[in-house]
Amino acid sequence: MPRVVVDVMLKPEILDPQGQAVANALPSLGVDDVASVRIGRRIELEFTGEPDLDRVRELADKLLANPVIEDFTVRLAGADESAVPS
Amino acid sequence: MPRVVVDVMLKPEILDPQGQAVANALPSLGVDDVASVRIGRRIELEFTGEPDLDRVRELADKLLANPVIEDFTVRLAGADESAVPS
Amino acid sequence: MSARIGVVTFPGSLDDGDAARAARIAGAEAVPLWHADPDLHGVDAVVLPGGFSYGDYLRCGAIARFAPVMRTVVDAAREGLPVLGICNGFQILCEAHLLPGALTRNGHLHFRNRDQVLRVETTDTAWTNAFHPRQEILIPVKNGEGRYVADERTLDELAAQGQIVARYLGENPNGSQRDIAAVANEAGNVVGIMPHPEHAVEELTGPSLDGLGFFTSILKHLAGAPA
Amino acid sequence: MTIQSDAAPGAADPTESGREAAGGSGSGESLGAGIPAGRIPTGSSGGEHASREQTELDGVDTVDRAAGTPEELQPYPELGLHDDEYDRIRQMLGRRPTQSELAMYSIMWSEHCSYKSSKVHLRQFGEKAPPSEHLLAGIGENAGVVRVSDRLAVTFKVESHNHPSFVEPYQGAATGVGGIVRDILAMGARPVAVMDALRFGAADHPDTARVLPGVVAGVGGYGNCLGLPNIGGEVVFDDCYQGNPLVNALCLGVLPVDRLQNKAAAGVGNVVVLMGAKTGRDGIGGVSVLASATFEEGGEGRRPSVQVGDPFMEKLLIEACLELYDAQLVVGIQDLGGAGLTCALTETAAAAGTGMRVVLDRVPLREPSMLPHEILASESQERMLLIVAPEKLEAVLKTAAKWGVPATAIGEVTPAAEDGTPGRLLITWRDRAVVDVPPATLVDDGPVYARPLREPADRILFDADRAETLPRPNTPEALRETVLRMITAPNLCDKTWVTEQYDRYVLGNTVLAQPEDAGVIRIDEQSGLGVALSLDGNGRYTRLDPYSGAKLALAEAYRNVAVTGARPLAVTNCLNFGSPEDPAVMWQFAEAVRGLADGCAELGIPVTGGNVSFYNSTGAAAIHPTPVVGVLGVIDDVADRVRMGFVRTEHLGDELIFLLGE
Ligand SMILES: Nc1ncnc2c1ncn2[C@@H]1O[C@H](COP(=O)(O)OP(=O)(O)O)[C@@H](O)[C@H]1O
Repeated sequence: MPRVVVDVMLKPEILDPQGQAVANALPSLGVDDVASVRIGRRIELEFTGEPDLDRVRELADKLLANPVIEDFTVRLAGADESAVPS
Repeated sequence: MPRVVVDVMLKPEILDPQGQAVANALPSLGVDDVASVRIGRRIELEFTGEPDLDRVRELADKLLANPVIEDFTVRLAGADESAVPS
Repeated sequence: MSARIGVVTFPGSLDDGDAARAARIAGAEAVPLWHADPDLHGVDAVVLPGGFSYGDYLRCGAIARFAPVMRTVVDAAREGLPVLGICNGFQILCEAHLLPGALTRNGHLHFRNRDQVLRVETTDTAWTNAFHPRQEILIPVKNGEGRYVADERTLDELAAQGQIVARYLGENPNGSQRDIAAVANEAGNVVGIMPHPEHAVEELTGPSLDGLGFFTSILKHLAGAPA
Repeated sequence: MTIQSDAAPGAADPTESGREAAGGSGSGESLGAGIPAGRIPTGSSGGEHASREQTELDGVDTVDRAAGTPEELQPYPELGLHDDEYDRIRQMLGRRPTQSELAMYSIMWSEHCSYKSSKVHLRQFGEKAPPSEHLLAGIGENAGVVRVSDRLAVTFKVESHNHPSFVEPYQGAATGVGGIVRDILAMGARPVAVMDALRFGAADHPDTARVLPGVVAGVGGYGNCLGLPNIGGEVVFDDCYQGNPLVNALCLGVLPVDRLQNKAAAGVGNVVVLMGAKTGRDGIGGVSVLASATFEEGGEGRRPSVQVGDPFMEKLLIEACLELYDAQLVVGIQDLGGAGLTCALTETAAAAGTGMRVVLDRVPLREPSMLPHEILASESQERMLLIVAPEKLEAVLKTAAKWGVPATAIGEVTPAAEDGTPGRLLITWRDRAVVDVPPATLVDDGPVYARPLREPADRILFDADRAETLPRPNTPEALRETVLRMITAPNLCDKTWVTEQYDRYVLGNTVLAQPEDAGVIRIDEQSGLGVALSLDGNGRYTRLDPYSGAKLALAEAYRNVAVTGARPLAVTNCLNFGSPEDPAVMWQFAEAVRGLADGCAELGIPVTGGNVSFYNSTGAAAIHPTPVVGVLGVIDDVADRVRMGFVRTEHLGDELIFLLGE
């Protein structure tokens, strides 16, 4: 079944406490070449038929993302990407 | 600066109540061609130098994902993908 | 000499004071341990308290697991040091692979705080030997990510080997598989519990005194009673 | 003579190590040694020189430039300043304000910060208040402080976060809790409990389904993560709050009497330290007109004015501050709230009558491209401003580092003028003065309005519409119907869905919480000393009669505290009203304040602090006037508290039930 991926990330100017906490933890794990970490959501929608990406965008704007603080991108999943359970 | 994206999703056999809640909300929004929704994390790591993907995989296995319940994929971000703030 | 129970404070630990109070009420000496200090200062047992270590960001317990103190705790636990993880402490123990399974977002997606009846399923651990078998106890539950999950085989093994320490009775507050509220490692020295025994140790502030049993158990255990 | 290298233009990257305590042995010592006055250029600069300078400064307005371009148009109306207010600023400064100064005046002279419409009324709280030997700090401080034993004092305050919670319910409510907690922390207290009074539109309105769950999750998310038990509050539904929910959060703190802190930036040569989260473009929606109107016409869009909270950082900030207090390492402290650095710098300096010199380049930024007025206006959460003696600086930075909290020396306290007039606040950026003002002009000399009042015309109708004229259910069916209607009313139904999302057990001192009438917290384990708190309001009563409505809210909270067995001692309040520019609203406000002040005088307890929230309306329709009143009482031994339920006794069945009162 065709899958659509909606990636939702906090807008760049919005504080990302999660990403910050992870970034701060990295040095103690011996990782010191990471300048910044941002954490968002990856949403996989599995469609029964051909998905209409414009409608998914509308959906993302209304339900999946919070446009006040988040940006999102919508795309068809490649065949190689990890599958959701059928 | 080069960016690596780590996508972390719950394993298919693990219940995803968040995805389910979204799936349940869809029909009331007039969307009835979505068979399932899964919600995971998208983690963007910005590196100061050339990232070593194997080391990122190790990091994902140890910290960014919990292999008991989650699967992950690691890849270099395409130039067109939304950027983290510099 | 009274038993010395270490209580670890991570950045974001919240119930550390409560755990120390509970240990004292039970008759132990509470010893504060600091996440950045790998030294356990000769304590006889360790409590990993509730809270939101590192804000619970990424996954609950995921970052705390790498604290310097945890490296020592993990080694010592494998050697038999009794460790009790409460709520966030339970999550840390799972992340550190001292306990099987994982704790995930509550099925109903909300943080939930209520007084919860549990059934103690085994008294064969360092932390539950003061209860009587199948004792029903009332202690507060409060968490947003307390739904215990593991694969079916692990769950079967846990049941078969008596590693399920407590179950929720009545309404399952978070959707935990098989109503699991607490589990132990095989040796029974490491126990993780989602509800909060340290909040049920005083008449005035708790719904019962049932939580004290976990702390009197460890004293009994340390005094030489068979675990 | 050059400025230190880290303040030079090329070094604007704030993430550079060594700047923050967390990053190393710390930096600020050099600042503690003082910034030679000569480094701040003061001469006027002309022609060619000026334009070269301007490119270096990204077009940022300096004091010199402001003096040289008196006629430059400034977007003060967009910033909410009136013509006469702008004229006064020019008069006070003897020139036009720089962009940064304009941003600062617009913030400090806003209704929110200056209380310009409410001040003349709020005075009654002080004037009518009974003398109280318990009060260690009162109105005007971050929060009122009440002595409750030889050794201990408590502090408490309620504040609104209504508008942000409508825009982004979760974060708005969360940062509302975060803000009031920092107020309590700034007094030297450990925060020990929170309460929340919430008001929404109709329970079955679709937007309530967006706002309510978000607000509740936000209050819980932040408070739970800080480890503060939630011990009570309200959930009220009424159409009038549909487009303007009310989110009022209260925090209670406890301190040893001798740990009381104050905000005065005293002690010339002391170091000004910014501690906590990095500064970002949070909540600078208002002042972004400065950038767009003058420099980047149509450039960057309006910034979202939403702030995202980081309760984990706040928890660390709390622990770090308490450790600093106990080691007596700070001279003064002030939280950064809605008005950010602007408010903290001017209030601390004005409180001491000193001046202050601040190197803005030192403020750690989330976005290095931020301009001075943005840094000054930023509402980034989880920050505190400390005044520290130079010899204690290292110890302060070390404590901050221990808790993983960034701390940075950003300036120093400077003397008053030789003639005794207060010092000036001088702020530099890239080696140039961008602000040079007397701090008190922002804090104390703002406009004060006695706004026109007019009794709403419909009051006569309300008065005529007596309860006695309402039909009473007088048949079994009618009674049944009435009972059913009442128990299904959202305002009377069980609130467990809300309160279960709040941790009421953490800290192990919660003696009473939901569903009791008042929360009771034990504050001394040895003696059992405790305090009781209740938070109440009734917008409908107050709409009918603001004077009595405010009194009734006070009476309700007072009763709720008294019935636990506690002695009521002090009052806090959050006054939620419509637009002060509407004479009818202003009349409601005046009446409500008069009622509350009279009520307090009659009951013999003082108002110790609070908050005014104006401009609460949906379209043109103001909300019901909604004073929310918090009463604090003390109980010598919490073991003596009285619960609200009937107690099962051995003589069950023999108990007598009394109804007290009329
Ligand atoms: N928003 C809230 N936050 C915390 N506690 C609340 C909130 N709303 C209601 N409560 C608590 O729930 C209980 C029941 O509230 P309510 O039904 O309004 O009762 P009452 O009418 O007696 O005040 C009280 O203990 C009250 O403090």
